[in-house]
Amino acid sequence: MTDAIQTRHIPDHQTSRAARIFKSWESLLLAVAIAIFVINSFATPYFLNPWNLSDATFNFTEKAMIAFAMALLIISGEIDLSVASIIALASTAMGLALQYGAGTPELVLIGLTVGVLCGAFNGFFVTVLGLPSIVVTIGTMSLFRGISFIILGDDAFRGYPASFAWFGQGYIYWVFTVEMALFVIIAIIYGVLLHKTNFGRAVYAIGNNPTAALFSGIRVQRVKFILFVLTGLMSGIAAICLTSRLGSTRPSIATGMELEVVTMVVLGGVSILGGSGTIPGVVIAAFVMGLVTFGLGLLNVPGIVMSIFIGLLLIGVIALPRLWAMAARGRRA
Amino acid sequence: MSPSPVPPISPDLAPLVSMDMISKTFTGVKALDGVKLDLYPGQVTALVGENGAGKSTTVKILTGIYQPDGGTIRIDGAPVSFARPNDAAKAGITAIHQETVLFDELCVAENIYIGHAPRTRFGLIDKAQMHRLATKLLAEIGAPFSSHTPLRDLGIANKHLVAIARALSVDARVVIMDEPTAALSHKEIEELYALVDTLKSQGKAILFISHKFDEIFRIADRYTVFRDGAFVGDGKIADITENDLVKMMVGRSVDQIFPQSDHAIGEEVLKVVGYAHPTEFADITFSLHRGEILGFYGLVGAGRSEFMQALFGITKPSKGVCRVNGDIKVIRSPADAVSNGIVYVPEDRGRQGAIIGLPIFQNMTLPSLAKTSRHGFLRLAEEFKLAREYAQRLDLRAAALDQDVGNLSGGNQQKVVIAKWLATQPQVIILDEPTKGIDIGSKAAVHAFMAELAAQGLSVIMVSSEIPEIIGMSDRVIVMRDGRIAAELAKDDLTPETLVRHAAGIRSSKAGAAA
Amino acid sequence: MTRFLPMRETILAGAILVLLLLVAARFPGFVAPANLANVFNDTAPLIILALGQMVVILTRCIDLSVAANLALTGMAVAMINVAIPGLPIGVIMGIAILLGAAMGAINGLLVWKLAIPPIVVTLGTMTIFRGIIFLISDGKWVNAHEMSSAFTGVPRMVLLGLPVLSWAAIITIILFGIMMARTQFGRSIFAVGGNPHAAVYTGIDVGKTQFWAFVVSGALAGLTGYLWVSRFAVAYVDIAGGFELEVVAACVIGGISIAGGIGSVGGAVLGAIFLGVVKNALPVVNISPFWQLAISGSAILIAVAFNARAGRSKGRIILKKAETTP
Amino acid sequence: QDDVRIAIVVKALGIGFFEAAAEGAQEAAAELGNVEIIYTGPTDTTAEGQIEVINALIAQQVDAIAISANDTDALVPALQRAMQRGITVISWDSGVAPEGRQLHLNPSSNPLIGNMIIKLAADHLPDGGEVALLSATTTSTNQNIWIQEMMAVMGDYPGIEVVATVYGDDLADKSYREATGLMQSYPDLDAIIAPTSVGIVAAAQAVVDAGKVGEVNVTGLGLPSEMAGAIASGASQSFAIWNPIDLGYSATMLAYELSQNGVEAAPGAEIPMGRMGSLTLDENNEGAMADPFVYDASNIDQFKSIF
Ligand SMILES: Nc1ncnc2c1ncn2[C@@H]1O[C@H](COP(=O)(O)OP(=O)(O)OP(=O)(O)O)[C@@H](O)[C@H]1O
Ligand SMILES: Nc1ncnc2c1ncn2[C@@H]1O[C@H](COP(=O)(O)OP(=O)(O)OP(=O)(O)O)[C@@H](O)[C@H]1O
Ligand SMILES: [Mg+2]
Ligand SMILES: [Mg+2]
Repeated sequence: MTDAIQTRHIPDHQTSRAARIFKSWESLLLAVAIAIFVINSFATPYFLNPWNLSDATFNFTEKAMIAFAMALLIISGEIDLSVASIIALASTAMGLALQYGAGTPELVLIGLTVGVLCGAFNGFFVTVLGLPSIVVTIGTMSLFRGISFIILGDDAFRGYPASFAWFGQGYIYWVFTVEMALFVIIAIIYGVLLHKTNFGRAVYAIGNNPTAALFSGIRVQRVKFILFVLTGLMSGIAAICLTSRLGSTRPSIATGMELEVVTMVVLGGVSILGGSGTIPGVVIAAFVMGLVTFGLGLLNVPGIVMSIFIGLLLIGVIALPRLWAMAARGRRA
Repeated sequence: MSPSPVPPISPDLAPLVSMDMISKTFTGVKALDGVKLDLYPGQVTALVGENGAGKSTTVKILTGIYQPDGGTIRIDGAPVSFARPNDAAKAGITAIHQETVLFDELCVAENIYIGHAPRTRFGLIDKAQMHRLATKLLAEIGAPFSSHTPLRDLGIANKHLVAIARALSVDARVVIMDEPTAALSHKEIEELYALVDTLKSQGKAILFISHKFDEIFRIADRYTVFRDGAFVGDGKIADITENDLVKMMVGRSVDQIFPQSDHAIGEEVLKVVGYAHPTEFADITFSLHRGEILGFYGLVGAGRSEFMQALFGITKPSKGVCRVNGDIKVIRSPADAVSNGIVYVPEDRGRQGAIIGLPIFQNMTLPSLAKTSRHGFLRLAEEFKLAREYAQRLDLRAAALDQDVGNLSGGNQQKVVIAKWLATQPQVIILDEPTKGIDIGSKAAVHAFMAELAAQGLSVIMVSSEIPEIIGMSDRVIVMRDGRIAAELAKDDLTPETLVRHAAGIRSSKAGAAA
Repeated sequence: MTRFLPMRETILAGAILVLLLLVAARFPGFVAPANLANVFNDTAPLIILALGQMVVILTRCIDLSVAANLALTGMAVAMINVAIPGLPIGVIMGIAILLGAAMGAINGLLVWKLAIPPIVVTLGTMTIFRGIIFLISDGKWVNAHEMSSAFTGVPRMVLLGLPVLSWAAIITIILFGIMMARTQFGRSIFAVGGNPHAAVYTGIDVGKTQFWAFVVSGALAGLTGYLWVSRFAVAYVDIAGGFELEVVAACVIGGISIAGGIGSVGGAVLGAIFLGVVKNALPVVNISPFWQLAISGSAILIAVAFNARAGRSKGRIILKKAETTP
Repeated sequence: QDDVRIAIVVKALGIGFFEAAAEGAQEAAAELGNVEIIYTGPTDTTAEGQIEVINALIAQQVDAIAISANDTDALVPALQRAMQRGITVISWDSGVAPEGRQLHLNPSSNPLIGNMIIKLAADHLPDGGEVALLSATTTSTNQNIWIQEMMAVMGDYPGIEVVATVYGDDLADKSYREATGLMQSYPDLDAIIAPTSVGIVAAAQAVVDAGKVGEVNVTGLGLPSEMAGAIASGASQSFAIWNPIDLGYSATMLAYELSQNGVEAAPGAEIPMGRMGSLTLDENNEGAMADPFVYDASNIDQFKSIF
């Protein structure tokens, strides 16, 4: 019966590996990053100085730590707009603990715990109650920072121990900061998690079709919950770094950071609709944003004007290839 | 035997629509390659072809959703081009598409008239008039619901009626039906046939797409055959036999006899006792044996899928016990089901089956990752190996294994979904309408494959609304009606009448009365 | 369709009433008609923007650039007013609406022609618009004393007992009521959001509908830009900073589904009023300012959780059918 | 010889007060001859924004940074790094904790300002009354200090009661709403004291809109150019401010002295600041520039076009 059917050979890949890499978003972004680096080196004499470049990394390391977790969350089809508020709450909790005599290890533990709890809180609303994450996190964005305001009011927590300063102000070796090391380690962990593990595959499957993923035996809600917790955890780590770097806590800490994190993730080629994106893309995007803001900063361009560049970059890197393709199609027709 | 010669077209009729040398390429895939299709007034033309032959693509071109890369479309002999769906509608072409394409949040009348609602003097939508017209239209097709009903409150079959009403609401000259009976029950199918006859008598040209040959020979006047995006032949139904048509379509002869099920039936593998759900089903008790094919028959909406999804851990039953190999198992999630060797190939392939956006091989290995990976880390080589093996076993047609599964035709997507479950090497496989929308060649392959699986000792639950399939394949059949088991029939008791009787709740003919 | 005030809107209206009663218990003056009119007036910009945002969200998009659009238009008309003090306010309003619509059209074009996800487009244009304000104003403020008295006077001019600002909101509500229920565009918006795939098949151009939704949202943002700047009598880079989230929150509280296709004019208006009441009540009932943020955050969460419960579908209920047909 | 680069870092760009200060800095630069002023700051009043600006300035190896801080403490590590790399750091207007700067220039002495703002209100309330405070953000250093100082002298103003303190975050709309809320919650309110140039303008507008001109007097610290309308409408009887041009001028002069002339900032030191005389440092290395100046209907026209 069936032996009449001639089995056809199906190749593994449509195109060669080189072609795939060449055509990828990451290559485009890398070209942009290199261009910006070169332009910066010519535009200002202060750019190519190791210490200055080291300082420049502070412009993106903390945001990028969160961006890695956020990338996974966005790939899975969710989003967390409360990350900056989690930083505020975690930082406030650390400051509060400080008043009761907590030392550096306890502070770190508290920062991480609060981050995880906030992430779990978001995750609960999204996965257990089934509410859309963009809405939930717009709510918790106010709630978490609101709690900080209730605790701190117009006061500030200061006087963090000297050993605590290591996280945000310390150097591992020469110009390499502790934050940079954390950035590299976290990037590698998330890169492996997303691209090399079953968990990462599940994240992609969920992002493309959550129903079918569920029907394929993936524990969709559990995976999403874990992603929210991870995002919370990363916000906790960022809170430790930022608090250490500022040496004090105010409820207004990290205001507006959530949008920069999301921008970084999207610039990194992660589809905001879920289902696609890579960690290397986000790493390069972090550098692009860091280089642009630092380069313009050296030229004393006001932050708001820098944000025009970031906004144009965000739209431009997506729009230009499409315009190009449209033009090419127009020429052929 | 070679395909029968193409019969000459009768000279007395000029085609109303005539497509010629139409081509369409999607990124890399040549969906249509210079095809031709003629539709005649007052006649039903059946368009047949395997999955992916390009039937739906042709429909989309004819309705202005896609624009062809080349070729001409003529209406009454004059060339036309449709830049957007409205152009086709203005030319009098309307379609009932393969997927129901309606709006859950709008009411029935709005669904029928969206885009061409009657207006008041001020250019605003005239709601009263719209409902009047809709009510009249619904009465004509015998729809049992009001024009005010929100669409989301309708069942799938009734939604189809709305789609039909919508197609009729424009005074069209050409009506296209892309697999219109796939989701309809017996009775509704008959009503649809009657409707087609009415349309014919009004002189409309009808394009009818179906994989069911009995249906084609029942209502079509003419046929056109596509194979792999190319035109193969056309002619009058009266001039061709079913076997020859199949041969034209597949390019070889297909044995339509169901495979002999001479597999041995072994010990009990699965036992379900008293499964119930607050609103969807109740008192479901049955057992399943090794190597058995258990058919689940019922009218559309009988609740078979709901029960199967509960068994698979998607929804939670309120009561009931499930034993696998004699041990009580609590199945709370599909992951639990899979680890107990129970897998489910869903009915709604696009939403629940294939993960569009992921490559074919990743779709196939998704539930088997535990096997292909090591300590939770992926091993791509193992994945490709597994995917290659099952692609071959199911005769998948694809350009490459890392191609997006969304670029496959419906039938091939179904193969990927079945492959993904077979790769887990389950004990029990539940196939929910496994051949719905699948072409006759692949259908035979699926049937053969099912028999092969059963012979290898796999237990199969097959949910199907197709009587020949149920009778041909099953060792035993459970008939469901309104969420409950209506009857359990042994292979020897299977006749179309008994099945329909139990499914529709008609008491035995001797007792006489209908419920 | 002749449906009663739907479930969700009724619940929300009830919640607003309860809230008013609670505030009245501590501060009876709050529910005096005059004060309620004040609260409505204060909420008017939010209502107008929420209606625009509703249209966008219904088509499965989101417009995060409304506040930036508002600020840019506001700055532009303020600067025009400074440069040409004699320009009639009607013309100023026209310019504001056109300018806002033009910015909406930019968003719309990027979404329509280039198929860039709306959240990305508007995240980008949000920062770009703000940046442009800085560029055109050189970062300087336009202050009350520089504006003409007609410019600052119009929104507070009282007609039939209500300020023009309130009337602007009321007229927008009425126009939107008609537009959503009785025009092809309005119904297309629901269709596009409810099932974009099906919309294509019914001859509705999804991208174009989304484009017009952005234009509508932009035009309203432009109008609000003038109203805002003239009401607070100041224009600078940061006005209405972060207001876009409040607008989205109003829509979400009002039951507009963020996934598109579901929502109503009544819902959006009530959602905005709910937030407006909360915001105006907190300082009045003398709750410490430090509690405000947490309370409005909780209110959003509660309202949304509640909404989702009320809107959850009941399933198909096969068994019920069995009982009625024995 | 290369120009001496002095960075004037402000809380946020675009605020009239700081624009005027920048003018003063340019005046000082012109006077000194070889000075280049870098006028910069974030666009919103955040510490993080200022840190990024400071990092960029460190990288450019500017000679001195004179900053009006958004946060007393958060900027300390960044400014300490600047000092380690040999950059002179002073704060002005809104201060940084002592370990983060070499000296701080107060526009005026804090007790004087605290007393001034309540006195402005009390002068028009001979029979006592209710007053409320509309401040900037909850974290604004200088506003908080002035309010503290004001509370300390409340005993001198019997019959005057402070009924509430609210925060407008230096946003016009929020300040407006807070002011409106104050008038609703306290129907007998007699005065709103807004020790911030954004808040005072918004409060005046709110009073006009509520039709309470003559009932509620708005006072505090504001710029003549921005308050001219409020004085004219009667919403504000009087307000005070120091001259921001002088402040920017002085800050630049001080930065120059420290950076170029080897002047040591130490308690008791007296540092010259051009036409503004000299600054005497207290035990915290802080000093006050001059007394605030009161503006009312009699003199507003003379100043409104200046700053
Ligand atoms: N949007 C698309 N993008 C890429 N390829 C497509 C697209 N639509 C169809 N195809 C491809 O075009 C070919 C024809 O598909 P079409 O849907 O017309 O087949 P069909 O004859 O309707 O099949 P079925 O019987 O399964 O419905 C298939 O190979 C399919 O994979
Ligand atoms: N009202 C509806 N709207 C959209 N899809 C529906 C609707 N009702 C059912 N479906 C879907 O259509 C498919 C067929 O549904 P059906 O009516 O057959 O119900 P069922 O419970 O699967 O019954 P059975 O499998 O016994 O026929 C299912 O996948 C179901 O999820
Ligand atoms: Mg098809
Ligand atoms: Mg079914």
